[in-house]
Amino acid sequence: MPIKYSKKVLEYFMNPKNIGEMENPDVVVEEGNPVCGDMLRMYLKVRDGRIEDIKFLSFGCAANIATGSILTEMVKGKTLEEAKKVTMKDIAEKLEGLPPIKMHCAILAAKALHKAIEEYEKSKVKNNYAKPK
Amino acid sequence: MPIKYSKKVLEYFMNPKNIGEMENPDVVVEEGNPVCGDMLRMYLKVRDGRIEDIKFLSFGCAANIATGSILTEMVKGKTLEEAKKVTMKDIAEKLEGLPPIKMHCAILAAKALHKAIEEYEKSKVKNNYAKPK
Amino acid sequence: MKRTVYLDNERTTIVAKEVIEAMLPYMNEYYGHPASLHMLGQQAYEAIEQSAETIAETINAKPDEIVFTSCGTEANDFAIRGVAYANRSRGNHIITTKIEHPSIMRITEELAKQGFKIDYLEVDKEGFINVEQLENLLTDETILVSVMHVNHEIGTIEPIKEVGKLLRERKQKIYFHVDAQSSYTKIPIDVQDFNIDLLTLSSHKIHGPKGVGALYIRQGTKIEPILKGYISVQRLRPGTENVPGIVGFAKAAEIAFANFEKYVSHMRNLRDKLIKGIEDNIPEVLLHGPRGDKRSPSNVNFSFKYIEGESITLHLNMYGICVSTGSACASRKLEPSHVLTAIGVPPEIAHGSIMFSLSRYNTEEEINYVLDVLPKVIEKLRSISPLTPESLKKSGG
Amino acid sequence: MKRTVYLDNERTTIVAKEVIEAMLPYMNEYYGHPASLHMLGQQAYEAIEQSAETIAETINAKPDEIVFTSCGTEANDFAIRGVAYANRSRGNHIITTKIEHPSIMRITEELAKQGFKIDYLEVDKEGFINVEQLENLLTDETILVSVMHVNHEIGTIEPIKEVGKLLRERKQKIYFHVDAQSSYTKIPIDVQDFNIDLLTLSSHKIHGPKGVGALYIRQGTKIEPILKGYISVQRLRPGTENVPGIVGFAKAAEIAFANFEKYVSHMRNLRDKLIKGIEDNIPEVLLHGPRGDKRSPSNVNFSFKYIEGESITLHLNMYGICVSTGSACASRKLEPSHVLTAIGVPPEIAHGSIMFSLSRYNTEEEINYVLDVLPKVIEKLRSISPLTPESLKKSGG
Ligand SMILES: Cc1ncc(COP(=O)(O)O)c(C=O)c1O
Ligand SMILES: Cc1ncc(COP(=O)(O)O)c(C=O)c1O
Repeated sequence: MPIKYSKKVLEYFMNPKNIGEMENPDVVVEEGNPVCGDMLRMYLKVRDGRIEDIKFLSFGCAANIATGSILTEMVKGKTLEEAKKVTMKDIAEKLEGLPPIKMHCAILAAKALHKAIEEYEKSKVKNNYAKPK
Repeated sequence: MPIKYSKKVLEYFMNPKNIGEMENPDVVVEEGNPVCGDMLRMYLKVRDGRIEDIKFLSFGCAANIATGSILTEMVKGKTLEEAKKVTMKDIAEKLEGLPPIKMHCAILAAKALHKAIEEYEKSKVKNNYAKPK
Repeated sequence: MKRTVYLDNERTTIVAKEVIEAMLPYMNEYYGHPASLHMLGQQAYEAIEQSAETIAETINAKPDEIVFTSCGTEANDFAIRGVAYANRSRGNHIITTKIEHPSIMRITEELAKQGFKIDYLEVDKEGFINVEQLENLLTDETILVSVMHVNHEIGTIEPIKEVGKLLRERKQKIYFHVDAQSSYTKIPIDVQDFNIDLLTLSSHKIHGPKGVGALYIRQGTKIEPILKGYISVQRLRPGTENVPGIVGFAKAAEIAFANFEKYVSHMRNLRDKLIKGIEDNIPEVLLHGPRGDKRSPSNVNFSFKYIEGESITLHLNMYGICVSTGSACASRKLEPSHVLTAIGVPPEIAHGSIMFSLSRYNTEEEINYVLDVLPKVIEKLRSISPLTPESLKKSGG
Repeated sequence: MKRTVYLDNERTTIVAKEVIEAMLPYMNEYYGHPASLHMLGQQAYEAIEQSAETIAETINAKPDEIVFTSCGTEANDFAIRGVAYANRSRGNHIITTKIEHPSIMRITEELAKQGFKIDYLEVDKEGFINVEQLENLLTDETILVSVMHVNHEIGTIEPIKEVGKLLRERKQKIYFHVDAQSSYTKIPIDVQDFNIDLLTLSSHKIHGPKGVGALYIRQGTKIEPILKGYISVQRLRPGTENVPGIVGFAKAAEIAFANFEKYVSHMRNLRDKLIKGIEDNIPEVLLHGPRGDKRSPSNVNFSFKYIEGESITLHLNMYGICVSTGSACASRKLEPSHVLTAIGVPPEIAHGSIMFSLSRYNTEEEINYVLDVLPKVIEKLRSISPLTPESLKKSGG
């Protein structure tokens, strides 16, 4: 079976959303590895417990770019708690399906998001402890 | 490999020579067996040691009919000694080749002729002994 | 110049005009490799998917149960050896019939050499197997039963549904393979209703192109590929797919099923006209196989006594009439048809057998032409034959 | 509406107009079964004979040394397993290379499971095998050496003639198989001069139809068929022959060889233009495979650093440009091209590889179009990539 993408995937691939670097993000995380052919860098800016801005860069296939795009669209403006609940299944569904062999891209994107939120929360805790003046 | 006949074989098959029954032959012989799918009946009339007339009937394939035709043509008018020398190779050559799987038809025709001559010669010897008055 | 009357449709058929038209774009437009990511590749891939869907529908199967092969012979080999090897640990017993196409017989002979135990079902004078004999032969070691749907020489329609029913009732799984090359598009096939696990189809018998066959493989069947190379996009069958061929095959099936009743009753009418015409006009003939509804609508097979089939075939050929014979003289092994032997026809009569096989393209006028030419040819050959009713009685085996 | 620039000719090619025309009469005129005795059968048979003659002539072989198969994959399987099984009593050692097409690799992997000992020759950075390494690996148990003529991904022309010479000098018979699918009609092949015993060819790579391949088998070669069914008219390969396909294949070969020099130099010019254009206009690219005369005239393969090949392929597809990639993302196994791995390309660079493969139908104008589009696509993808020269140096395997 060759790889057969949904129209939605190809749309997002050709016109990716929220793609690019971000100045002064609260967190930057990377997920995946170029050696494996799939890698995502995610930038996050949080304000009042909500994702104010989210961007990403992608080294990877069409699915990688499309999942990054749709995920960032889905969570932008959401609270961290809401964002945490987004799963790879949600991502795949929003894209009107992913070829089975490409599900790992949805996993990668979800992982990147969860890692970013985690790092953000860790840093906040640290800052909270650091700042008591 | 399918059976591929020369033009000559097909010509003789469609327009067989010396075919039919003979009235008052000197000898009649049969060679082959309908069970095997190939059978020849040969009629011989001899005068002064020469084949005055020769005819045959055929149950068999195109090669069977063609080899019978060409052989009877080849030996008609020949002496018995000359006729005896005709081999299946001569027959096949005259027909511009026979498919390997059909060489047995040339063998069958040659055998029928040799058997007919043999029977004729036997009967003459018998007659010679029988007649001394 | 000379007219052609093609009555050798059991061997192969003309490719339908609409089929050729359907194939062409896959040669010069959507010619990509079905495994390629780009547009031309995707189109080729979708054509394969679509074709599998079309074929599957005609036999009440699912698209991913269809695997395209290069011919029916390969599909038969794949079915039999594929299942035999994959299920060897469960048993080594296979049952088939004495009248299968040689593409099955060569495989069972090969498997016998490898230690499989093969039983061949007897057939009666009309070519029917006996389902009771089958039942008696089943053992705990039986892994596969292969029975053709319609015999390719004498048109006997085998009781496939009863066989399927019998096998369904067994506790252990016995795979059921059916070679449906002579029945497809002529007699309805329902793999669910008939309980068939593997079904062989071939394109060039149904006005599709040569170079394509298909094997239906029921989901969950334990089977091993027999070609071992790299998979392109189909499961179980390696190699770059014959995309235009597959498209043509599906188109051929589509056309045939869209007009199923019309084509079949047309063939059946011609069949009956030809049978009646021969029996009425030529003495000493013998119809092989059953009559009426138990016979394939496209098959007529007669022996013309006292003469030999290759000669008849070549004579008819001179008149533009294309037929086949079961004579030993036309076979590589110089043996008469094993099918005629199995139904008890003596060799000297089998040698005089001629198969006239029809397609939807044949016309009544063509049958009239054959009925005009044939008696003359038979008479001519009989006039030069040494055999007579009496001589045949004398001659022994 | 949108233009198409097809640069995926190593995968498969458009069928030439003249080829289609040559095939058509065998679908609707001389459509008989090649084993049938009548006219339509004989014409089909003669077409097969004639086609074998045409193909044989192009490689300096005899017509009856050509066996038609359903694809190159089947021919490779046939050659390797056929010789391995038939010669097992003499030895169980086979030598091949690390960069063969998967249709060979799957077979040698299968044979390894069955107890054969397989050695895989290393290749250098340009993809060349080392004939000395081959010589050192030969043992008394060696029965078969299989080396491709031209690599299908990076265009390396292997020293086939030297291998043939080496094997000719051995006392014991070691069969020599060459997969010539990427070289046929582009680089001269002489089975006598090169001392080749088995040669794989495929129709759909030379503007012939899909569904046909061929195996040259030197007279006297001990080989076993891998499909076991009933023989139609060809020796060693059962099943009804794909007559129109075979005719088309021969026609395709005929056309290619009638204009060999013209077509090859045309492709070579486009190849060099494309290579130069990419190197001049896009930074951070890496050509895979050798340059100049040691490279196939039709092959161009570059890695574009910091980005991934499937994305490039799909982007180019939006512009109507059809190419292939060696990226893991485009493979069923999610591994980068084994060929690129074998020549030492690190995976993160292999993922960014694109193969542009040419045919005689490509034009200079098309290459200009590609050279216009490609830099934009590469730039766009690089602009959204997290990778940079520095990041790549940091990241490990
Ligand atoms: C009943 C049957 N099975 C199998 C075959 C072989 O199939 P193919 O000609 O497609 O190789 C044929 C046709 O010759 C057939 O009639
Ligand atoms: C070098 C090589 N060998 C074998 C094959 C497989 O041949 P086919 O596509 O005809 O099955 C190909 C083509 O994919 C190839 O490029």
